[in-house]
Amino acid sequence: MKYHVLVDGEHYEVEVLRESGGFRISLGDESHYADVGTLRDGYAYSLVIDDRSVDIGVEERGDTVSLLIAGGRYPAEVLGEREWIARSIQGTAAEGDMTVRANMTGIVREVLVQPGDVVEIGTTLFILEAMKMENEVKAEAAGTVASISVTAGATVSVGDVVVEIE
Amino acid sequence: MKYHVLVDGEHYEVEVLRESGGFRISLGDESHYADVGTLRDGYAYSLVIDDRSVDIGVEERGDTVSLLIAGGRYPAEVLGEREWIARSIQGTAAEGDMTVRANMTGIVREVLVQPGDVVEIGTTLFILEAMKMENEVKAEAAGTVASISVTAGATVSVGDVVVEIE
Amino acid sequence: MTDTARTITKVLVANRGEIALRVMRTCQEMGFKTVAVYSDADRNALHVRAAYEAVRLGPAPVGESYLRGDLVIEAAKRTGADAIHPGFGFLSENAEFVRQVEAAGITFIGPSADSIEAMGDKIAARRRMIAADVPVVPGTADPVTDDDNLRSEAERIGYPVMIKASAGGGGKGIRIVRNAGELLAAAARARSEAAAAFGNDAVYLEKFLSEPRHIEVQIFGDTHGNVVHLGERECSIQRRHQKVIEERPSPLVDDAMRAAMGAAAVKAAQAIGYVNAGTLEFMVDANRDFYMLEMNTRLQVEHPITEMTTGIDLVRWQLLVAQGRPLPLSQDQIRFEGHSIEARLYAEDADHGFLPATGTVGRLELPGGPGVRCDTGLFEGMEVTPYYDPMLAKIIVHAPTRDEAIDRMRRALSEVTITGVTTNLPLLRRTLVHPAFRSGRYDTGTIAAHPELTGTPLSENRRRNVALIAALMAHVLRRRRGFADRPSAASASSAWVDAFRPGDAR
Amino acid sequence: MTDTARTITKVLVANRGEIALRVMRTCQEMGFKTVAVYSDADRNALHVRAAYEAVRLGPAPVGESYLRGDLVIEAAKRTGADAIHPGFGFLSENAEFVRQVEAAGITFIGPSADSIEAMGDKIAARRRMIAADVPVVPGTADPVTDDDNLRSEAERIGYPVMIKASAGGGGKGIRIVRNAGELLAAAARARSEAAAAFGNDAVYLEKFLSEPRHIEVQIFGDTHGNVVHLGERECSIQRRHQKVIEERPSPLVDDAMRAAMGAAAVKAAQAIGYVNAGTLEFMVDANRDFYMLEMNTRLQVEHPITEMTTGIDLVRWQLLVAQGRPLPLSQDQIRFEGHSIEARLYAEDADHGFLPATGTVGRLELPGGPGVRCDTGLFEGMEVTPYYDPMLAKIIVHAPTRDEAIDRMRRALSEVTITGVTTNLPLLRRTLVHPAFRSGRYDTGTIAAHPELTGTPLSENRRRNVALIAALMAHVLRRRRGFADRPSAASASSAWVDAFRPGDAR
Repeated sequence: MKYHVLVDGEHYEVEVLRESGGFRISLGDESHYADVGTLRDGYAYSLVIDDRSVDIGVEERGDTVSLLIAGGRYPAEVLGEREWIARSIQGTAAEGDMTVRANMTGIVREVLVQPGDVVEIGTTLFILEAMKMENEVKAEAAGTVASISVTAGATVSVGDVVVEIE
Repeated sequence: MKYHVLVDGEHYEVEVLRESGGFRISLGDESHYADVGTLRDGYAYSLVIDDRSVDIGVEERGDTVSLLIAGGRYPAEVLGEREWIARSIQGTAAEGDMTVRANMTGIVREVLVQPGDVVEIGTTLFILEAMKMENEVKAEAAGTVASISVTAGATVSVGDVVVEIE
Repeated sequence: MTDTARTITKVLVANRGEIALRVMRTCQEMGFKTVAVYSDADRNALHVRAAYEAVRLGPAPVGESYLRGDLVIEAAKRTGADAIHPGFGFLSENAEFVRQVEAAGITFIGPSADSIEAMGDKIAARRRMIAADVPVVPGTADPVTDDDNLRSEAERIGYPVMIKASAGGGGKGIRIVRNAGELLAAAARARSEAAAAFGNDAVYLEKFLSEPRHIEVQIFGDTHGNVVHLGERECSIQRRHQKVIEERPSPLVDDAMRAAMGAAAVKAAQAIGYVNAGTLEFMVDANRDFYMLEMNTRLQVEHPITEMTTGIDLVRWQLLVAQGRPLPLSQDQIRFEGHSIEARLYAEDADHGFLPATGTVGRLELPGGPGVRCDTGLFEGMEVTPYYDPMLAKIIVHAPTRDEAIDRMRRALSEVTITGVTTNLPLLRRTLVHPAFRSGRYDTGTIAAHPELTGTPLSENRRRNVALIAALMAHVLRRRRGFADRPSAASASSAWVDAFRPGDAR
Repeated sequence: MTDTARTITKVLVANRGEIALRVMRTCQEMGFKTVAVYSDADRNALHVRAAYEAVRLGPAPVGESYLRGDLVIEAAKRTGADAIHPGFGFLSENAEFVRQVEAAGITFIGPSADSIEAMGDKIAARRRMIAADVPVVPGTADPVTDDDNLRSEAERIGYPVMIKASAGGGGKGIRIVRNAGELLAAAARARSEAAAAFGNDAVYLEKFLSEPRHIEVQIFGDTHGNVVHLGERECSIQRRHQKVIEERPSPLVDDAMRAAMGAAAVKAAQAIGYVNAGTLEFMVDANRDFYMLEMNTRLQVEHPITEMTTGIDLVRWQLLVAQGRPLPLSQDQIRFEGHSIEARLYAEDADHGFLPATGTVGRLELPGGPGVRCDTGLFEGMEVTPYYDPMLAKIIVHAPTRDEAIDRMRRALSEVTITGVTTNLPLLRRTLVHPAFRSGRYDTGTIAAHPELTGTPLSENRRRNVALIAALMAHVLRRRRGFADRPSAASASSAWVDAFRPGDAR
């Protein structure tokens, strides 16, 4: 099966095929035999790729697979052929920076703007607190505040929409 | 729900009832409130019984529940009312010591008797090896060897029948 | 028996996470029963499971649980605990709490309320230290409340200056101001943060030393008038005023400097009749001149590197001193062996602005083997919430030399795997191999000055490796859910497919 | 450069489990790449996962995998490993293997083949030691093959006698004979066990010392003619000739005795020009006279207690010496600090005749915190099979005094939880608190002499507690499978019920 993999913005085409109990993985001229040992289904695997041993923790979030290897964290977006073509046609949604989301899970300590306010790039919009650290979230685009979805004291999760700018 | 519990051969009747998110456990005059935190379903639990904290590993094998607490191992047989009554009527099966079973998982190194041999209490019947240790399994009853279920080199599991004595 | 001789039989630990567990371990070794307190978020936490008894305080937010001194004292009374160990943070430097504990007839394992107050108000402490002839950083002698004063004092000290919370600690409520234009806004924010964190919005100004090193000295006093120091800890590897890596000995400190800093620290402690464990924090400038910054009147996070190099269990000493016993060793009996390093594992994305990270711990592998200690409250299935400190684990190593200790720490870090929560592990790994760290010539600005520490692009070769393995893992993960479109995937039984449901985070 | 100077860049570790992992940890710290070898039973083992490269040897039985020296050397060639570390057991004391390794141009990390042979044949070794004036236990000077000789030699030495495998070690192939009637049957069994374990059925006789202590001395030699000793290890707590708990220093050994034993051990090593790590085992009788028993020409299982008390990484020294480097310290630079204890966790039911136990590890909790090291190959989901040694983990503690070390070990053992495999943990816990151990007055017969160590009836109060909790846990476990007959159990969703199938051991 062919996968399109994006690592740090670079695009690679990788082929994964079953072979004698393991898998053959290929990228261009490069080809390896990978034996996959399951340590904890969905979380932990022991790979032996050719002779190389790789102990791996895995995180999956949508199309993104993050590899945790020897203390390093390596995220990659992995798409099937169909998803890759669909994305190429569609392009990236141009939502831009007008939707301001919570950049971490935490408590909204203060909202510093109101609907109708004119903001510039860098204007502090709201203050999030998590683990006793305050984070000022700033506008990344200039415009007028269209709506605010939360009030001070609310708990938000990473990615929740907090402010919309027009 | 009422349970009959056998610990080191002693019989106890314990009542377990749901109570405000936890359980009430009672034995005679004694009664406690137990809060049960699940650490790993089926294996690991954190109990707070009244104020006492008990971190517990669990093994279940048939009717026997073994508790692993602070480095100690405590097996107990736990029967429901119906099983308890059934057992009381039936009594313990009088299979006795005539069926000789493997007392550990391992490899049969040598079988020292043949069908028809007359054996006494203490006669070595076969030798089991596991983890480089040899174990001599001896007859616990006198009689004649009726049948032998394995040959040297075979792997057996704990409890497998190896020799029958008549 | 003097009135300082007290019997301890059961210790309530008024804290959570790794430090609560660490304190309980020594209590258990000394034969004391332990009592844990917990918030609803911590019902299954390691410190609850390690304790002999456990009492619920309240909901997850600290204001409703771990900061509720009244509930803590109630829990101690209910379980018959005759001593309370505060750990660090939370109630550990709250003089009022200490007074309530003592009033309830319970031994507080730490300094007296008076000592905490003497050092807790940073401004008053500065005054006392100046009087005791301990060198302090130039700054204001009083809290600065009005804007005119703020401006004129900042001018007098000379920019850059630091705005610090009078009741602060742990790097919270600190703002650096480089010019007059930033001053008032920064002061306002510092006051509001201080009010939220410490319930006290007083701030003061201090000279901002350019590229200082942050070196602290562990001291210990008993009720018999003995005070000793246990050497320094080098804590200059920081991100945003939070320590990240500490080591002992400091690569900067030689025997003469150690003796001078130790003497200053002992003098500072003696000036206030200090009893139990305390730490004098010093700023050291480019000329190796040192200035006392503040005193932390409690056990420090980084105490293990002192333990590893002295063989002393500091919590044992705390418990002995709290019972009125004399310090087990005199100054000249305290010896230092080898080199120790501590790396703090934080739940934060160091490569993206140090944003705090939350989540559920999926897979967890911790380091072990010779010369490695890991103090942590982590376990598989644990929820990392936004309510508490982001520190998840301390990895501590010990070896005969600094080079061997660094190599050991690199090895130890390579054994760590945590999924489900983003951590600063990549920063730790990069820092250890960075020339600035390896050479020992670093300061509190080093992490900020080296952006490669908080994000290094992968080599083409590494990217290709990641692509190959990521595709393989995606294939394995998706196939087991039956999402693959190859016929071979049909071997996945329907039960297998059913067993995985969206949201099955554990 | 002399011909002993060799460069190492990649080390193949010809072993499994905790010792393979422990060796790799030091290799990694020293910057050497590592190669693991594994049997089919160990594909997912920790040592495979920790290695840089991993090569399969064959099926699970040791004769088809870990004892296949030819396959090990082939794996080293294939991966370009320029050194092989044998760990202990398996090929570690196989002189023929060492010769093949060296012939392949690969460095063997251990003594020479000649040294192994000199000490490997226990009978020849006795002769050499007698010549070198090292005290040995009275016994036969030659293997005893015919029954008449066996009888007459046994009479000469005087019952009780021990029948020992000439090629033996690790307590295997040893039989104690108390009278002439038992002699021939015991000899036959010892020969067959020796043949199976070592491929050599030669046996010899030795005087059986009544209630001896088993104390050994760690020595180290380099290629420059230096030999040092690193103090003793007390190994008398044994079950059936297998060590269970070791400590350093020995409660029996004072400075004078340590010096005398150390000198004898160094003399023994020098007599055969010994290079690398080795251990001289001594029997010590009631008069504190010591007799050399045998030399183990490899790293010992219990080496960590020497590491904890000297600060020396013995595997690092092995790698340095193998590269032709001199020993890093001279005898008078070696210092001892504090007290260390090791407890061996075995997969066996100590309360039922020490029967080996197999199974799948369900829940696993290992000890941590100050002064605790745990060397293990255990992980959740691991299969404990009958193919390999029953030792699952070594728990090692260090503290300033023996009492504190015992208290620390008790605490550490209380943190261990393993489900799915029966272990000797209860024996370890009982031994630590037993007056015989606590007093330090124990010998190799102590476990056998105290049946309460291998099974203590519970108190009525404890039985009631077990009954209460077992009923609760049975209720919780059965209810989650939907087996409960109370209506409240109906809240278990059908998906929940489906998710649990018989045989779901993991």
